[in-house]
Amino acid sequence: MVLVAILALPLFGGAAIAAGRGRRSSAWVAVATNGATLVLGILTAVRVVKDGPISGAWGVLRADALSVFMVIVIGAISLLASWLGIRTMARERELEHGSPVRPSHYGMLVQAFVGFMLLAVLAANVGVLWVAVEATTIVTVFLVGHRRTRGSLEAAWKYIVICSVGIALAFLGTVFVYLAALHAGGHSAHALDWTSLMAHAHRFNPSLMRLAFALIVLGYGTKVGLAPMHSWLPDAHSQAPAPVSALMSGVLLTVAFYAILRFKAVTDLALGPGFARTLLVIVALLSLALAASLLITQRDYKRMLAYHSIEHMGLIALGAAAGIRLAIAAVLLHILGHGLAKSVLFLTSGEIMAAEGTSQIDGVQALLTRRPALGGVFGVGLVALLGLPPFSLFTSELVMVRAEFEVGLGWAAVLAMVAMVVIFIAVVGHARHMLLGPPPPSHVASPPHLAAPPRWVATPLIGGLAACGFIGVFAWPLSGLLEAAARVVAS
Amino acid sequence: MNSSWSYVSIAAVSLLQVMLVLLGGPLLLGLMRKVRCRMEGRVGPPIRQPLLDLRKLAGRERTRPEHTSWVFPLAPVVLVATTLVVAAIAPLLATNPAFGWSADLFAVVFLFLLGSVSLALGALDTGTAFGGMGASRAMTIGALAEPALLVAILALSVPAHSSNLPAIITRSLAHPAWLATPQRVLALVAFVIVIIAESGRLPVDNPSTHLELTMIHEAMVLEYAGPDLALVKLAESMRLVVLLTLLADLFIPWGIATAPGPSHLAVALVATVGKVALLGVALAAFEVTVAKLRLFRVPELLAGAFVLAILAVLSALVVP
Amino acid sequence: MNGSSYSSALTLAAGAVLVCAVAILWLASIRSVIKMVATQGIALGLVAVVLGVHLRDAGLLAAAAVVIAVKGVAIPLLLGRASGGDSGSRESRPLVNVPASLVASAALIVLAFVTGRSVARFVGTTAGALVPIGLATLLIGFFVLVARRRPTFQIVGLLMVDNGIALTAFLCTAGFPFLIELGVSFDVLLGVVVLMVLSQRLRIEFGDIDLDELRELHD
Amino acid sequence: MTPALLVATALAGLAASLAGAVTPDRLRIRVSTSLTIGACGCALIAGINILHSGHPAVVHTTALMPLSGFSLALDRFGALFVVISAVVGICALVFRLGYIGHGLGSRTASCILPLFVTTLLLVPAASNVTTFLFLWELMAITSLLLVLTDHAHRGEVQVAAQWYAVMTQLGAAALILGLVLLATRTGSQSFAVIALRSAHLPTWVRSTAFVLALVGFGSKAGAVPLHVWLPRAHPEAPGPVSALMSAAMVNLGVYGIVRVGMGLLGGGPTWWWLLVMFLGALSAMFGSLHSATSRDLKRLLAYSTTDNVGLMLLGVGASGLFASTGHRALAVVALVAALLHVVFHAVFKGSLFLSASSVQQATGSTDLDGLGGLLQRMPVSGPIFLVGGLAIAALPPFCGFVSEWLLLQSMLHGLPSSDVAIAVAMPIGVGVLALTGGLTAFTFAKAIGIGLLGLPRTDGAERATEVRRPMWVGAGLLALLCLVFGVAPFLVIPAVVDAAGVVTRFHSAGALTHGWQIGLPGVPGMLAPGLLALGLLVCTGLVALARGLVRRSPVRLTEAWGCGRELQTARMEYTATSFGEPLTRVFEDVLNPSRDIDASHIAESRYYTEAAVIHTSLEDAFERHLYRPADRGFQRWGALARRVPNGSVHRYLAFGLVALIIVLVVLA
Repeated sequence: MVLVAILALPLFGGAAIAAGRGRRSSAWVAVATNGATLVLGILTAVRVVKDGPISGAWGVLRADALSVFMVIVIGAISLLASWLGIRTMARERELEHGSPVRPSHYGMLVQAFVGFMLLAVLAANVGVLWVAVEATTIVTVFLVGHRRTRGSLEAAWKYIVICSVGIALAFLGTVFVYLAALHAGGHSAHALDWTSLMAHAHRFNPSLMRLAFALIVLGYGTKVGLAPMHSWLPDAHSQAPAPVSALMSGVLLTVAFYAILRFKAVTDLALGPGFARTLLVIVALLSLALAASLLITQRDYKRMLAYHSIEHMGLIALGAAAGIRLAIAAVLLHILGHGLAKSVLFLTSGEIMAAEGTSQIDGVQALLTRRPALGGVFGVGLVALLGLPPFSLFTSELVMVRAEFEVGLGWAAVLAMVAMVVIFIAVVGHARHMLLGPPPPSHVASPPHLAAPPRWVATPLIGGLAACGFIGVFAWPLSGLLEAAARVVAS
Repeated sequence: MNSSWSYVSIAAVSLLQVMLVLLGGPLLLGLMRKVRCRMEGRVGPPIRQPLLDLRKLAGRERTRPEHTSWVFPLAPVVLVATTLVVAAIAPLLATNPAFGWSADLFAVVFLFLLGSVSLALGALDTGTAFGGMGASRAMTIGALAEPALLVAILALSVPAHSSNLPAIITRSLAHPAWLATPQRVLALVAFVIVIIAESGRLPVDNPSTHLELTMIHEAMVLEYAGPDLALVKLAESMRLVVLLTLLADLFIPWGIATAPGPSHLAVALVATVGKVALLGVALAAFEVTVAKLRLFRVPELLAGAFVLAILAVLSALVVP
Repeated sequence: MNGSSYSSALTLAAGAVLVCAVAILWLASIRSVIKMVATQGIALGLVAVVLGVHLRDAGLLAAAAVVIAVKGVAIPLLLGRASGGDSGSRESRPLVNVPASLVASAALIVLAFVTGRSVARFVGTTAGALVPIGLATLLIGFFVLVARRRPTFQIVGLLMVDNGIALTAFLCTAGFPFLIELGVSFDVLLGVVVLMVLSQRLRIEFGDIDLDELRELHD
Repeated sequence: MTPALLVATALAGLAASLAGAVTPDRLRIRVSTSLTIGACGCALIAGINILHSGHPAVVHTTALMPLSGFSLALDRFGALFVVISAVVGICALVFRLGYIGHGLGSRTASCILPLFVTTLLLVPAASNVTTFLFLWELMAITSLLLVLTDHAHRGEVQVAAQWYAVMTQLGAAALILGLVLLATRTGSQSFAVIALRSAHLPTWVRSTAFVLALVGFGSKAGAVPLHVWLPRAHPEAPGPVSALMSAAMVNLGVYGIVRVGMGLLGGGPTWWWLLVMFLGALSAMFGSLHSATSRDLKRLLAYSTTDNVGLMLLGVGASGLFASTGHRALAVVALVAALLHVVFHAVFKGSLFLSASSVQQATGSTDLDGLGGLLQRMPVSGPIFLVGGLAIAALPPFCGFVSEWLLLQSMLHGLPSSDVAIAVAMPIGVGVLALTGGLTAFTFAKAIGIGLLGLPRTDGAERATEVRRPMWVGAGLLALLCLVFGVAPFLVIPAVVDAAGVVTRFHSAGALTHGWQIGLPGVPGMLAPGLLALGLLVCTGLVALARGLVRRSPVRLTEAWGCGRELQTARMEYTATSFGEPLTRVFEDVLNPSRDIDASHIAESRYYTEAAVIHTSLEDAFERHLYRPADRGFQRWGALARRVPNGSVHRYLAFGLVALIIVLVVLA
């Protein structure tokens, strides 16, 4: 029953926005609902860790440790995104001279987007998972194209075409898994449930499962932004409004990766870890190499953040390839850390875009001196993203490297480390151009109230970074949940 | 050190050494100048002329350029003091002077370095072009001479298993065969080159010239007058005597007193004075025949000395 | 339906789907391509009907009805209306010209049959033997996406990919539980609607756009 | 008790950092600095306790550092470095109380400085791989942010910070790979267990781990190929930060090499240590050569840090070489010499950097060609810089001489040896030591002579006045330590001998006879630095007395001789460039200075020049031949890669189709 409540909350927020016709008060209601989702997620997590998975809504929904962890991730980042969404909606209203149509559309679509992601994560069976992920794609197309500029239209088109093809391939993979499940004696109605899949996995036909998992990785990999079907990601994330790209980059990619993790658990039972490991390593190293090469001469800071997401998804895939329980726990910690840091960075880049008017790196200069608050948060966010202590990305990357060495993937870890150093050099160069240095002579000091964002905008950003730092240093809150979730995947 | 040395005799040796160096220095310079003049067909001033100059200068009035700090007057004092300390503890006359066990060859080199650095600082303090030029050239040559000097010392210390001077001398006295090994000869040549460079003799630097382009040591002491100048000249001569005595003891050690007692000391005194005078004359004769090297040919000379020193050490490896 | 007529009907319907796929590659004008994709949708529905009758599975028949309604009728109508403006225009210079496309489709069909054989042997039923046809349709659809410049053609390509996969699903596992089948086809419908809205906006913004020129967003 | 002190250090550091961020402007500097000094105090007491008692202090908790746990274990070897960092930290922080300017007053700077000092104190105590890497990278990022405090005013701070960030990340990546390789191969994270099990690892694992650790720690210590950030970052960092970086952070690089090379891996084959000696020799010569010919005071000091790190690596290399060929006692002596040089370098480099910052604050610039005459204008900071300069030039009464002497002795007693490696390495080592000793004497004669003495060359130097009291108290404390350790090294040597014994796991008690004279057992002759200092003092007194007795009249001030010219101006003085010019010419092919002259001619005839400007610059050879080409290649690769995704949706879909075909072909 609580699972249905979790799903209902975002939709209720959307309805509130529609009723309030996009006014600020209704937007705060939506933020409150997302906050409630987060709290409910944490309570459910405590319950699930204590007395095991719970199911709801006539067996369609099921929450074990892994999916509850993802609920927490979705809740946290949707809270941040919708909180800053108010700022976008306010700016939207100025542009549209007060007509509430577009802001309310935007608010509803975001809440629907969060709702479908929660459905995807809580789905008990594979078919519902696929439908939910496809639904998120359709909902986000309008969000990507929201700004009605030529660039956002082009980005939306590429996004929908490439992702639909990817998702179709994932459906083909699901069909083959269903076929294998039926032949292994699973009852047709429940054959697609995760529980029955995991139960009968050892009797699945190996060659069919190999083909199925490859298609799943290729299909859902498109949504995760892994190479080779990643090209939509930089365009979509750089053209979408900041809260949407924060949500997409922060959590949609990892929800799709959640699907791959689930299928990896099934495949490991059917074929043993070898096959999934090689496939994920190839895809991960390809994405890392790609992200590293394309970040060197990047000119647009939003695209820079997007390519950074591809790099982190590559790292997560490499961590999952290691497959042992320690690696999966680190992967999950990395998912949460990356989600927080990346969403804060995208939201800040939205503010910078609004303040500076351009998303070109050369267009923004001496940000730290002209807009200390924005520049500071952007700089600290980049520090977190580059995997420097005290933020959680450093700890999780280190543990992943340890796990990879233990499993014999040392050589892959070395290549990943080389890619990370290349990316570090590139991003430090770009950040230097944007943040440091004396303000250009032509600069006229903007009035203080415009320079620093209002306090209610700064608090979620600083709160997000603080949370990312907190989970990086203190093991207490997440350790139990991480262990349980890791046991689900790498039993 | 055998314990037969009583404290009195040890102190006596040190005092005697200090007196030898204080008086011997100017006399040696006088002797060398006399030899040069004789070879150039001139009569030249008497041998004790430098002593008379020092007495004259001591009587003169002390002057100091306007805006120099306390470093300028202190520099000559430190220069003389360092040479005195070396004279006191180094085994010039006997193998067991006061605190002889701490007379380490490396320590001697670093004491001389302290002296030349303080003189360079004194020169720079005057704030004139000459002071700067002299200091720069002296320090460059000092820096380039350092490797040859230390590696030559290494070549000498290796057979004695210690860099302590008395130990080296007693071991070489005990094994005279060592003195003829190629290792010793190469070390000797390196040592001679470095001594010429350190004490500012021809062909590295012409002590008697006042021509801006060529003077090194002379440029640094241009501003000193009266007692300060006396101290500088004294230090210059003392440094030459100490170096030549060390050269003599390390390479032709016979005659050095190894036991207490006035008779040994007398023999040692005569032998040392003879050896040092001989070396002085040889150096003066060499100076007459050679012209001053251009400043930027000196590093090649010192590099040659360094290679010789390295060969000396490596040959110790081949010939045990 | 007894054995032989069932298998021949099934092969006929599946074959029709593949023929329509190849025809789409061959044709150039948008109006004829839309008609062809409509027939493909109907053929797919017929396959589901034949299977449903053979297995006497009510869920499957309902699914077949939904498929025919959505893919056979609704989507082509929408496509016709959406591309009403430039219905006369043709895919004048496709990225890969028609003869090369046909050769490529042949190669893709051979590839599909080679790779589909192991799956077919695993399924074992007569329907299973036709799985390679589904894979072939999928690959040809993907090829249309890659090789055609007009937005409408890309929508058609996407539809062909979906039809290919639906066909494989019907042949392998006699379709999915009805609830999921409904969800899937509803999603496909929504996808096509969104694509059409976008292509209209593209036409408003860029005029008669050739997708390969759409390169404003790059690094 | 000492574990509690370690925790107290960490908590005090965090409290100071919090105070720096929260307290209002007026109180901020005083409160945060005093709290940090408290943290340094706790660490100092803990360090001395452990050095004295020898029982390591262990702190372990799994509440911190998710999935790996946080653990500290301070043994004697680590305690030595904690004590050095604490002493330098206290002096730098006392200096900071008086230090205004350079952006250190801002809220972020006073929040990050305590964090940086705390990491300096805790890195030697870290005892498992994750904690060590966490503290190591935290130290790197905090020092980077501190270097950036003044980025708004000067452009070159940005460039320096970028070099620093990139080089540190390269080092950190190598370090992570090396340590994780060791941890996974021995199956445990804790250093103690790794040390036990590392002996049975295959040789390729040990060698790879050692080389990676050498790269990682070498880049932090500023060893040559990876030193490029040091002469850029240190001059740009604010005064106390550059002192902390040069005097405390650089030591941790050497700490790391010894801890991994000798502690964890327990020594290794000869080629390891020949590589370390080669790096040391290269760093020593390259660093001393560039510091001899550099014009900016802080850049000169930064290059001399590379030079001194080279000497430390020579000592460590010699020690490893002796250990690998079986001479365990000699290995301990060489290691003691190296560690003693670490201690003394921290002391005199700290005082030099602090007094250089005082000079910068008093005159507004550190360009030697613009200074002069500061000894009279800054009566306290001047002598402090003088003492520091003489100490680093290894001149007798000060501490530099003792460690240089001990290094020479440890190399001397390696010969005569039948082992070819030692027989060749030791003479060359002594040659390098001698050349760098000579060049350092030259450098600091230049720095002191041009900087402090003579006439002031710019009005900035002219108007210089003594800096505020806390500044010269901080610097003076370190200068005093230079003299005290120079005269009485027995205060430090026992602790260093025990520390060396702990890390080489060899009973080192008798390795060095130490009381007030230092010598090797069974070897005739020793060094008595105290006696030498006394002798110098007595002789100087006697000579000065003699000069006073001979002529009692007051000293007459005269005009310096100017070949008959009346006016004596500062323009006629030698400058740092001209002082270093003979050396630049001698080492022309190594330094290859670029010298371009552009003259503008008067309109009428080309033979008469109107004005001529000469630009001389001395670029770092490694930068020009190694790093610039790498950067060009990096950019070219980026431009090449950009052409692949050209924006066309068809190309993106084609990627997908190819991938699908590959999957079908390979798997079906």
